[in-house]
Amino acid sequence: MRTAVVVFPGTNCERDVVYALGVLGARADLVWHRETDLSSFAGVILPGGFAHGDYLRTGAIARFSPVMDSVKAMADAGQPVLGICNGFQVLCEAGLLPGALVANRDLSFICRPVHLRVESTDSILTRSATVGDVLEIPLNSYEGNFVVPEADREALHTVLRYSDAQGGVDDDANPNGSFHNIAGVANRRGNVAGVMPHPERAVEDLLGSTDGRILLESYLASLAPIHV
Amino acid sequence: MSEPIHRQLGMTDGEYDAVVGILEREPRPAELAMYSVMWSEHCSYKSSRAWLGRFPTEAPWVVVGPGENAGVVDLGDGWLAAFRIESHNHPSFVEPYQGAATGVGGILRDIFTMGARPIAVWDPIRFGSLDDPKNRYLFSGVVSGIAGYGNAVGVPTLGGEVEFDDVYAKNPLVNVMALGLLRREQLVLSAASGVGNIAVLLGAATGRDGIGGASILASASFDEASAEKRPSVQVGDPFEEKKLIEACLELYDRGLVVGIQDLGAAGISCATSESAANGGMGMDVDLDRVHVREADMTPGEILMSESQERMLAIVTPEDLDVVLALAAKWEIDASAIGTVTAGPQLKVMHRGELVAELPAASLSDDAPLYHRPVAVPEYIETAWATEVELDLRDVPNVLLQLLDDPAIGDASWIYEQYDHQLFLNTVIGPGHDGSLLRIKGTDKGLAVSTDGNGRRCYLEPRAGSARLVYEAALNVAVTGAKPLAMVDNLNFGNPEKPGVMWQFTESVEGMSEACEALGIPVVGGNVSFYNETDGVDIFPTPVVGLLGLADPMPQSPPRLDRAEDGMDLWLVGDDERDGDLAGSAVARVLGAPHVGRPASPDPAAARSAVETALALAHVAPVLHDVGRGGLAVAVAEICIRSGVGCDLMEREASSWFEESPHRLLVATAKEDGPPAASAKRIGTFTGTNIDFGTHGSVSVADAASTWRQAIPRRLH
Amino acid sequence: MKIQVEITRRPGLRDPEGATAARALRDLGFTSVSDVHFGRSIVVEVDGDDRDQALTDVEDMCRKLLANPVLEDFTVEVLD
Amino acid sequence: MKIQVEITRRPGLRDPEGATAARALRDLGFTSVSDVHFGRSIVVEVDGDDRDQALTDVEDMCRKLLANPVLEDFTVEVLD
Ligand SMILES: Nc1ncnc2c1ncn2[C@@H]1O[C@H](COP(=O)(O)OP(=O)(O)O)[C@@H](O)[C@H]1O
Ligand SMILES: [Mg+2]
Repeated sequence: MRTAVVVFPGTNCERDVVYALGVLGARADLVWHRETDLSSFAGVILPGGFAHGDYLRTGAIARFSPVMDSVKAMADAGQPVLGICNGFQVLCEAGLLPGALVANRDLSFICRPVHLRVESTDSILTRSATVGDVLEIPLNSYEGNFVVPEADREALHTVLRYSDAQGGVDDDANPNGSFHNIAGVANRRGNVAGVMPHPERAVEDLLGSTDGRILLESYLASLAPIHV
Repeated sequence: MSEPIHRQLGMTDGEYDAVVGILEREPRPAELAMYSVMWSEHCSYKSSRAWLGRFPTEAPWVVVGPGENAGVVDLGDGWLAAFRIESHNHPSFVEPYQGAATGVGGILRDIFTMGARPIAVWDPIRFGSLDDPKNRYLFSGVVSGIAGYGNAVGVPTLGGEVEFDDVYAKNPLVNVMALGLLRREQLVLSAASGVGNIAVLLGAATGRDGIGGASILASASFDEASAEKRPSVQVGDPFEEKKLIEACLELYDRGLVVGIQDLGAAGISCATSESAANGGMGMDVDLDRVHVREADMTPGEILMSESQERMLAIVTPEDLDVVLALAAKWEIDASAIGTVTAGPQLKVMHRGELVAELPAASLSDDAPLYHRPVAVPEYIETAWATEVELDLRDVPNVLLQLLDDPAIGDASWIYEQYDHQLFLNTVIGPGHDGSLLRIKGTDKGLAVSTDGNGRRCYLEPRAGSARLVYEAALNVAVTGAKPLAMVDNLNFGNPEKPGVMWQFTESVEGMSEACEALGIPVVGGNVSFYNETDGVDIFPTPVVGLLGLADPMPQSPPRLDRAEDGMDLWLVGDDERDGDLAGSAVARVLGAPHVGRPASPDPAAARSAVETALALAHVAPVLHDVGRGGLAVAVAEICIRSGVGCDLMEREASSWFEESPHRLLVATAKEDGPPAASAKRIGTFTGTNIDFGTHGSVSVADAASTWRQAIPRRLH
Repeated sequence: MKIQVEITRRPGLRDPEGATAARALRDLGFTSVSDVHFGRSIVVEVDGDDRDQALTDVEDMCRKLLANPVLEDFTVEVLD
Repeated sequence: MKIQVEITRRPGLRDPEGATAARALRDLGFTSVSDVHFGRSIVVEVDGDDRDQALTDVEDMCRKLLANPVLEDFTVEVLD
């Protein structure tokens, strides 16, 4: 049960994702964005980076890559589709997730660990966690500020929110101005999820935190057909 | 009344005559342009070359020493590290974002030219005081430029340095160091070989960027007229560079290149002549084949353009199609622009016309070499005859003033804008002494520290420069890494002034002596002269970048945030010296006259400090070198980061701030006793105050908020 | 032919660049500034000389790629 | 009063964003696209109703903050 890790020109976290899944004992392969056949994979991850330089709008050009038809097909088939950071932006641009990500409130890039509170476990990103869990995971983005038009707010399926170390969710715990402190969302069905911070950067004690494991383990546990 | 063209290009009459001598005729315009840039200070090192030979450069682990694009050292088990440092000072003053961004792009090309994947960047940077809005603009622009380019190109920035002093107000210093990792069999060099092999230009289209930029920006002093040079700003494209990195690494993996050279100053003319000359060959170049951004470019413009993100690969004719297909896969442009010849001539054609024909090697080998006059500058005598007088009795208050200094305060405003975790190697990132990266799949770690101190070097260039090497060595040693090799960036004023040349020669001598004392070879560097504005030179500001190897890497390397209530605090190293307030941070922060003679470092003490650190790095929870601001700041840094107070033993007030070299702070559990034979207990971690006994105390909370706000409060 | 595209953020959605610029301008002493909105303006050069065709094409480019319908509105016009 | 600012990259300077967008548009089938240039358009809302004063102020804002004189040119006009 292999995972495809999609590489767009400008993607840079692809090897980190493969490595982190390897630490958890899972296998993943890099797939160039011009591939069109993902049928041999049980799930797909769109990793972080700067696809197409983030020019125009982050994720805008990437959503037209040939591989995206297969990604959509997997999403429709209920297979796990996970976007991390830039991958989250691509999924929003592609219409697989609601909303969009714009420049951080303070207009500067933010690279530091943040706390996330688990809001829902009905997703491939959080199914192994417990609502209320607080995870410490590195954030690393300039356009991480989640916005969503009025019309889509009601149906929003929030899975992770920025919080303080105790799980308190307020403005002080919001690093980038995201609507409702949202750090991760999923589609209704829960099989397509996007998360702004980088779970793959938190799987080893040596590098400071292992809190990302539960998110990647949730993804891995979803590789079997999911039942909703 | 117009000046002869060679002078407008910054060439002396004597240099012009030398060109005529080589060619045995008057040069054509394009040829003159090529010589003017290749013989500029920036490219030819004509004022410094005579002295750089002083550096020790050899050691059994040196694979490639100075002269190539980057130095390369052997890490064992088939792994090599490539690293290099560069300055982008003048371009960053003209346009801070693009100047810094293209500085990052350029240094990365030096690394992947060697066959290495770039894995980390460091950014030692210097500006005028943040009280002036112009300096705030330059500082924040440079930091966003480094972030913008480094993050997008996908190479983490793991640390650096920052200083503020008005001597840098109109001449900020932006140095960037990069490190790459490669397997031994991946090493590639620049030399072109094989008659009939093809030179392929890869990457961005050639436009009118920064034409003559190298000679104009790096070799001439700045004055108000520099505003007119602004259109020559180069715009960087990290996305293009990212594709170029991946394409080149795949070319190497598949054994498709014979040699490769990045395009920097003087663009195509430099890359073609250097790769031909390094291989003892010649080259025929056809400018009509170059993919250009604007249709009507002159041959001189195409040859001299400094458009970023371009590489020149030498490939065999059989492989050409595969190489072009691979470039297409990575979505970069590629064109075959030249053919390797038996030489020695470099011949350049444009629209069927010969625009240049000259001996390829003459651009580098025949460059002028100057033995500029050297004399002790006038300020030295007075400075050395004067003692530093400071009232340091109010220890807590002086400490708070130091923590509020933006060069000592928390640098996280800077480094949180940088991705410093990508590649999952960062064991110790910015905010500690040296950075530490693991090498996956091995027990090894690589440590790096960059260090400079212009104020001390101004007062004593030899001792000051030697200390940089010792400080960097200690900074890497506290992570458990043994100093392995060094690069240096020599930022100086106008070399035509004998006093500046004295600062320069003394500095090279000081660094060389220290490198010899620790057995550290210098494997590369960069010289940036003419850092002066309106006739005033910057402080002599050499910056060293030191690489260390931890083998094995400590399981749990010391960190500043691991002190706990009840632990003892120990000081290792000579504590009884005089003369260590001259050029110190406390003298600057309290506004004392910039005088005194900094005492010389002690090679034996330096060696012993490094050895002690290496041993303790495997056992001590906290191990910190004593640097800027002396003991008081070093203790406060541990307390702030660990969130615990410290009861300190009585000592003379000034000794809290003196910057004596070769000293370490160690925290250990009470039952562990002294960490080293020479260690002296100076305190115990406890409570919520940093308590200086009869000198008073300051709460950790106050110290922390002052320290955290030092940069942000000046920007907002 | 050059076609000018103006892209603006939809009303009601946050514009961090605009908000920051407004604050910075007031700090600089331009106290009369009440609000600032950031948009993008893009010039697309297309071959051919059928203006209507060009406009239709560029509108299509906007819907597909240049603008994000979730966030942005756009207008296009032919430049002379 | 609303003042429209148009900021364009100075001629001759590289525009990587425009070049990338042009490539993407051609990939999408808009093969007639020969070039794309990116600029910024900013609307500044100012209090008061002296049009000339407002224009002078906004020009000043451009020079001081909104545009980067090294890389960009700008024009301002009053929107109705
Ligand atoms: N310009 C910068 N970029 C990134 N990190 C920086 C910068 N300036 C300082 N830092 C980080 O802040 C920490 C403290 O810097 P410094 O006081 O120069 O260290 P030291 O005195 O130990 O050499 C270091 O870890 C350094 O990497
Ligand atoms: Mg240190």
